[in-house]
Amino acid sequence: MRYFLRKIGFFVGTLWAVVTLNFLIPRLQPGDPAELMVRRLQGKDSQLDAAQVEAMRSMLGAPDGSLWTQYWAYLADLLRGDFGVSYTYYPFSVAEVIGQAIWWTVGLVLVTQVISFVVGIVLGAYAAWRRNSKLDTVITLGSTFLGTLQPFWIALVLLYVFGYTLGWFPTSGGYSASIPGLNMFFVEEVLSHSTLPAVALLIVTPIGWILGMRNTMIMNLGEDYIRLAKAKGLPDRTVALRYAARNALLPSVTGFALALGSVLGGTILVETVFDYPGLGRLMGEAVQNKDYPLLQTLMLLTTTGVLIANLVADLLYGVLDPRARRAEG
Amino acid sequence: MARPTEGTALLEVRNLEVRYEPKASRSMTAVQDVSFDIKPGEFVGLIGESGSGKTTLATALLRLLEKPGRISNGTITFDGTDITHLDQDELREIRWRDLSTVFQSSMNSLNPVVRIEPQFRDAIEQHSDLRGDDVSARVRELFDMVFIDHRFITAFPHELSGGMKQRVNLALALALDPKLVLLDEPTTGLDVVVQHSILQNVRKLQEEKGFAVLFISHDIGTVLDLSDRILVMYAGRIVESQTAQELLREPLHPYTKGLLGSYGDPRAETVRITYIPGRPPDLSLVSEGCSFAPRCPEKIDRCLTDYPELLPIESGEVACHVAALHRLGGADGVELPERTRRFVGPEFVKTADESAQARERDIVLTVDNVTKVFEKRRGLKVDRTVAVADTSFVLRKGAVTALVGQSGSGKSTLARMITGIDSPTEGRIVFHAPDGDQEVSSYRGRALRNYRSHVQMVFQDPYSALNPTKRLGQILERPLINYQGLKGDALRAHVEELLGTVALTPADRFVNRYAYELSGGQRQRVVIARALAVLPEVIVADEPISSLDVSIRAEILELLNDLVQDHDVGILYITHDLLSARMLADDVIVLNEGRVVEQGPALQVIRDPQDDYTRTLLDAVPNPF
Amino acid sequence: MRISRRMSHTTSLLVGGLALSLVATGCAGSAQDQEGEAADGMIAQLTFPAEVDATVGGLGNYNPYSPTPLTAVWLYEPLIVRNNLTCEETPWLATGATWDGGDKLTLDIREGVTWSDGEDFTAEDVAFTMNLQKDFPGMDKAGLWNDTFGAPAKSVTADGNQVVIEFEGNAAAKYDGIISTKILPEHVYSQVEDPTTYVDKEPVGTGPFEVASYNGRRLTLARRDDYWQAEKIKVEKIVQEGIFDSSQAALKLENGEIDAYYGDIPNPEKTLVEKDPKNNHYFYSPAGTTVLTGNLTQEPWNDPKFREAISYGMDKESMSDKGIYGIMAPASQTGLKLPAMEDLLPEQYAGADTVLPYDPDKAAEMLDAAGYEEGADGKRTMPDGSPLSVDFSVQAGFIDYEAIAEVIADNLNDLGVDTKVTASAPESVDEQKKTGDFNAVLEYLHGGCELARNLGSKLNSKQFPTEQDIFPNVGRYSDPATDEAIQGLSGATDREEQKPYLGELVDVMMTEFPVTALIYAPSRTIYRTENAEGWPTEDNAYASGADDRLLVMTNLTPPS
Amino acid sequence: MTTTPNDFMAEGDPGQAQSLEQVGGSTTPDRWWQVVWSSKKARVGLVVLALYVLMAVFAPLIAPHDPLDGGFTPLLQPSGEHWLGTNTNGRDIASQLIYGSRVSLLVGLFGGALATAIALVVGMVSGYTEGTIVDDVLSFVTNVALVIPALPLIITLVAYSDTRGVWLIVGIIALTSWAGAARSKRAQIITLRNRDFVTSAKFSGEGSARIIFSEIMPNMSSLVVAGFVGAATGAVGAEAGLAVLGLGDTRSVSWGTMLYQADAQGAIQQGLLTWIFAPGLALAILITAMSLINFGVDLLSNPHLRED
Repeated sequence: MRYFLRKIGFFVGTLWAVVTLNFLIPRLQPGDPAELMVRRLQGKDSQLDAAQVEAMRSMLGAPDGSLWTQYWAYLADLLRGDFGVSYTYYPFSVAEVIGQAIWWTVGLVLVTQVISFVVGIVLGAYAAWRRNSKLDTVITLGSTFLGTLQPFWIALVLLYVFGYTLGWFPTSGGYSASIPGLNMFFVEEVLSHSTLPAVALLIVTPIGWILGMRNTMIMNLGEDYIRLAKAKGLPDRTVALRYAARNALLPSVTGFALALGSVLGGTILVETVFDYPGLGRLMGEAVQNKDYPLLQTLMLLTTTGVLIANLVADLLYGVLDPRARRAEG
Repeated sequence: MARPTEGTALLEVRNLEVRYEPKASRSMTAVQDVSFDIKPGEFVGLIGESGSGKTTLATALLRLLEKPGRISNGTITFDGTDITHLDQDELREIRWRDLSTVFQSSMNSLNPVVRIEPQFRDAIEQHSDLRGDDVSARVRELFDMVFIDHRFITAFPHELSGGMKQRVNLALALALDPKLVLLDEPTTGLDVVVQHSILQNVRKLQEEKGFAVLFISHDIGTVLDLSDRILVMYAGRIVESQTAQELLREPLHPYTKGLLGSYGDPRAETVRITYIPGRPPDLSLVSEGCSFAPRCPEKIDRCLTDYPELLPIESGEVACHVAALHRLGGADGVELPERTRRFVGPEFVKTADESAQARERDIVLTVDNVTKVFEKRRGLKVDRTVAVADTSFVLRKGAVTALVGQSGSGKSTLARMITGIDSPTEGRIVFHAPDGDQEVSSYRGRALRNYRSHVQMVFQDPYSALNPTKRLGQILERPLINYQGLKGDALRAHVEELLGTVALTPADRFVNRYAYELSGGQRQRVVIARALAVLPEVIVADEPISSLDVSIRAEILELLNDLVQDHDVGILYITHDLLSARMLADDVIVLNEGRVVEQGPALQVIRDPQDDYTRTLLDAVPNPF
Repeated sequence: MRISRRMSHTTSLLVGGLALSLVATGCAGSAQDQEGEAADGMIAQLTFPAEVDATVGGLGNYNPYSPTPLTAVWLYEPLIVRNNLTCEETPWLATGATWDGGDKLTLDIREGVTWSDGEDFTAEDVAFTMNLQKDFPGMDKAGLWNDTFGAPAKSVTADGNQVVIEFEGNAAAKYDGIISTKILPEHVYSQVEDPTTYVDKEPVGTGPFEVASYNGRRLTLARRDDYWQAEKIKVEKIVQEGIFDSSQAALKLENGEIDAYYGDIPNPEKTLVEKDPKNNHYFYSPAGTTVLTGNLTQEPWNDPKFREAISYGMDKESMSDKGIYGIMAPASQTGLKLPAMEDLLPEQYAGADTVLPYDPDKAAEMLDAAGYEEGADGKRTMPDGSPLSVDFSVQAGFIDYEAIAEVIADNLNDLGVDTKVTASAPESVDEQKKTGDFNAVLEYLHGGCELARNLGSKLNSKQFPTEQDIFPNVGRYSDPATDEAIQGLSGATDREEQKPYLGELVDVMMTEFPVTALIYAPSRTIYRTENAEGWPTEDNAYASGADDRLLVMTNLTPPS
Repeated sequence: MTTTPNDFMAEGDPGQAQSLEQVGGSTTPDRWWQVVWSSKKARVGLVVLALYVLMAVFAPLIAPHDPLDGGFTPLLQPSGEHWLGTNTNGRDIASQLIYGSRVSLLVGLFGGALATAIALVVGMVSGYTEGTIVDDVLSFVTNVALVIPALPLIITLVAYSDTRGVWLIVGIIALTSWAGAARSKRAQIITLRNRDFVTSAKFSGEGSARIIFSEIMPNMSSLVVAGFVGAATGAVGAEAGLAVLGLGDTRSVSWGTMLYQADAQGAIQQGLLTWIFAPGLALAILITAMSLINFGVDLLSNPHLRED
């Protein structure tokens, strides 16, 4: 009981700290959202028109009261599930805005993460099994080099080469002329529009999985149960997959859960470059426009995502590793 | 037994050499010129200290050597097939069906994420025609052979106790009725009683099924108990091969004698055990002559220059110039040491009289009806574990009290309470300090620190008890600085004195050494020196010799005994080993599941055990005599 | 094998899930876009980037009073278009506006205009819109009902085809705001509870286009045949799609995927024009002036002599080269956009002479004369011998400002004025402007047509920034005589009346150097003539392309 | 993601005990630098890194021009005079590239060191006091720091700061990147603090601070080194990322700011490919070199990975 209370307490405490930071950090920044909105509409270096700022302020309902009362109101709203109205997308509520964007990111992230995870695991396992072979060297060195490239840089190169010079893929947006829905045209458009952002994300991500998998697998290959499996005269495939890879997969799988939780924030640059209508771009806009309600909710979403991912990783570990099951009892 | 004849052997090893050739460090020859045979159905023991190359040899026989190790010379012929250079696919045919194994530390040799049955199934299906329920039936049969409940067939490895896992491994090794089973220290790390029963089980099965066994161990007692024939390995070579009876009757190699000398009969009025001084050679250095010569009490000049060949002598084989000259003649003017079956080396002797005096000394610490209960919450349930129940005893100045029991008997919990790390749930532990009695559990902060200048600890594993990043001088300085405020020359002088006390001389050669540069015995001396630094009244020694090689255990026991005599220290000696308890202790307390089952003068308890549990413990002590 | 099979299964699940989830987001928009053949003399389609820099999926809103309507140009129209470049007025929904003193404005409302749903547009709609701004201050972008720049309105009444606005005092300076008010249909918006939060999904406007489809990303607008000046609109269809940064936009323009872009594309000459001189063009009209503003309450900026001296010590050509590829000309110190506003120039100043030349020697002499002497280390000191230093705050990320700041720093350091540039977040610079805690900044002097609100407020002591707002007088220039002139200027209702007051302001600029004009700041239009001609150009500078899109639209014709 | 639970293994763990047995018990354990150097990959990485360091130290001698001298004709293509051409501001790209190594290395060195220092103190104290309120508080802070999305936090923090200097970047990168390392150090110290030598230090009368930093910490050198290399690698990348977002110190010459300016000023469209490719590549090679070194460092905590 104490164990669970502790765990829940930690969860709630962390959530509270995150919520509070989410509240404080944007407010510690200089800049007035109304001014920024007007500036955005007028151009970045314009002279602010006082009347417009006034109008904007009155429309957005500038935060009133002390920081303290704002904070309590914010907490109360959160508890009610009211995330407020986005400044950028006024008069739409933050929930509506995120509701529109989230599926794009979830789709993009899920697909790229799953692909990179699978590719990473397979390559990593293979590199470990054929350790010190040419292929191992190529895989580890190649993925290291690719992994160090700046995602934004890759995005630019892809955009230039495949989007414009070769014209193979559309360069911006999530779709173009089609009507969203379950029709072939739309699905085709979504797939073709997602290709470049997905590739930009894919080039950098598998490196972690490759190296992580390779290292754990190499370590596992030195374990007694692998030696015993070899002594048992089992085929290499069985030893590699059922014994070595199966065990080496454990830390990676929980790592994967964590990565899924935290990756939402990591697509800002790529989504922005490709004008992809997902949460990353939204986050970029929210930061730029001091869209407190949107920014707060997005940060809350990502941090809650990470927290839940942590929890899921814990649980998953219990499911995947029989040793953990008893320990958690 | 005569030298095995060609053709009848199941396993023939000829001139086997295994080299480790790492890129970064010096290469070394871990196994050198090893030749032996195992006949069908023969139970062969292979004995050697840690580092003697026995595990490397086993790995080479199984063809599981990995880089940088490789078989650099010689042949291995198994069942008529030369397997020295077979490729993995060809080896797969032989593996497990004919040649199976149980590894050292086989706690980890079961795949932790797969249930037990599939781990049997894959091996069985790989090598036989059994499928489906037939496999399950076979697994049940195997479980019966090793006395494990069938419900564990579907368990995960971690759900089994260490002993059970090892039985499962044994069952797994026998799954396909192999011709040869290689047991590499299969019971290391297990409790003495469990060890004993598993090994008896092995021997019984071997006799029933008629498979051959190569049994590798560092414990000559166990090997003698079980084996038909024994190979003794030292520094990568076989130095002696004899049948068990012959070896016991007349050990040929001085090293074998040394190993045998480390056993004594705990029931005797006066017990003598010997130890082999020094340490095994560094195999990465090329040495001349007999590699045992530096530690050998019988060595002659020739030993320093020529390596002795393994020669057939009487019923066995030995690689020793002296033994050969004694028995085969040809001494021709060489002055030979006296022919003996004992190891003529340092010796530790304990008489019953000494103990009687010690039992009259002043009490320094009283353990009074102490109970310790651990509570662990699991969800809504509370697990209460009684680690120690209603235990009382005293520690006296200049006397040794042994706390004997299996793991889990509550020995270590008592030690933790006595040293102030834990406090008792009930009862009191009173320290009779010079300035009045004080309850140990009342010490906090500075007082606790001060208390520890009176009570010190010696740990089981000297490898982990010494900080690997510190020089010995630094390690010994700290308690002197902290408790006695010594500085400068006085400090240095005192450190050297301490090193001298534990016979690490000349001290200046050791002051700047790191722990890894020392042998296990030397390390344990440093640990003892550190405990001595603060002139404690009590030393709690938690299994101080169990991680050391048999051949040097007596050396540490002797040192501890000297401390008791010379420094008037009271020792609480924690052990599972009744022999060593008898060697060191004046009083013996036998603990079982947290309760004292028997208590009294050491010799009395051992000679005339009142409790069944004590008898079980006594039975488990390997006794080759 | 196992792995790959599992993966493909997962992938197909994901794709399915993705598609499913998107069904929920589907909304608005119905027609597929097909390139149609244009009728004779017509343009089939023009493609622009999305107007707002933030759109998500189906959350479309056309309410022109929301901060980010999907389009703010083509649906709802203003009363009069006063173009940003020449300040010429083009009657739009109003055929004229007459001041009666500074406190009463009468608007003549155009007749024969219909809303896109067929209803007639009337003066009632105008009065309704303006009165709505009273009830909902969030809509009051002109400051009609409050006291920013002039007295608040007292009443707005429709009378036949006229709308009369009465003010509590002189409100002449509100003129620009009033005439650009976007007029809403009363028959729609009177049903709306709160027009500031109203999501206008089916817009009813008077504009030249109506919404044909919106699919969450691509907005298609179709030409209205019944538009009141339909004969001037040659474009059948407008497609607006996508938010592009400069690289994306440049590439899109290069490929002919969009017809115009109004943002910054570095070096358009080299990036675009050189690649296709026939079709690719740009028109950067001066929208205002980039100025160097010293904090006049701090040393050394409190000394007009210093300000004057360094005005000659800065290489504006180089700033233009480095900051904006030499496209914009060095600016006139008068604060007026020249030559577009040449006719407003007081007689004693000839246009060309008001652009101060780069003359470091003269600057050095003037500094010497003012007592800022050069020490042994080559650094000048204050007249009292204390160290002289200038610390620049430049908005990090404003590439052109950063380039300009570097030139200034180099120039001033060459002069012996120890100058340091600190790049800070734009918001931090704004904060510094508010608190006055800065030494010097680069900022913008708006060149709009309401000079009292632009040049005037830069010099008005009532326009110091506050903790709350960045009012324009960032440098804190304060002079009662100037304040009076500004008061007069903002009360004057026609150009001739304004001129003498303006002359005084220009005089202050030229002698007091409250800010130093550097180069003109552009309003950018980068466009292609493949599909349409008639964009404003250097030679035919009839409007600012970016700010006066409605006006430009009436000038576009198919390529000849 | 090269961190695996087994990274927490210290020297002297079972893995090494095993190898000791094979080796015969008496050879000196390899010092950490020997182990690192034994990896071919790490050697290549170290050599490349050394070249970068030389380039940074001797930048004034190597670079043909002053990187901030905007007096050249803008937009020159590569030539003998301007190896990589000039940018839109009339600056020599090659000189900027050479001087740019200074910022990257500086940020890597100090950002990595600071992050490692924070991680060490927090992780060690927290791990050593496991189960107490001190640990709860520190773990809590660590966990919060771990779950807060770093990029928005960095952006926010940078935006809040008035000035943008290299030191600000160093500080902010350190502040946002220590948590993971702190957690792994906490985990390791938990395994280490129950070692007998720690208990014996207590019996030798040592205080907690001394036990943590003098007894335990030296045993974690591999983790510290690995943590530092990892953190430094991250810092180099983060500096570039920040600069690319326009949040760098625009007055200093770094590869990140070069990339940012090149992108913002349309280097690709204007055909100035060297301007955008050179810094990207220089950065990628540096980070690759550091990652290669990490291969060597991984060997410390994971003896199985050793190449022999």
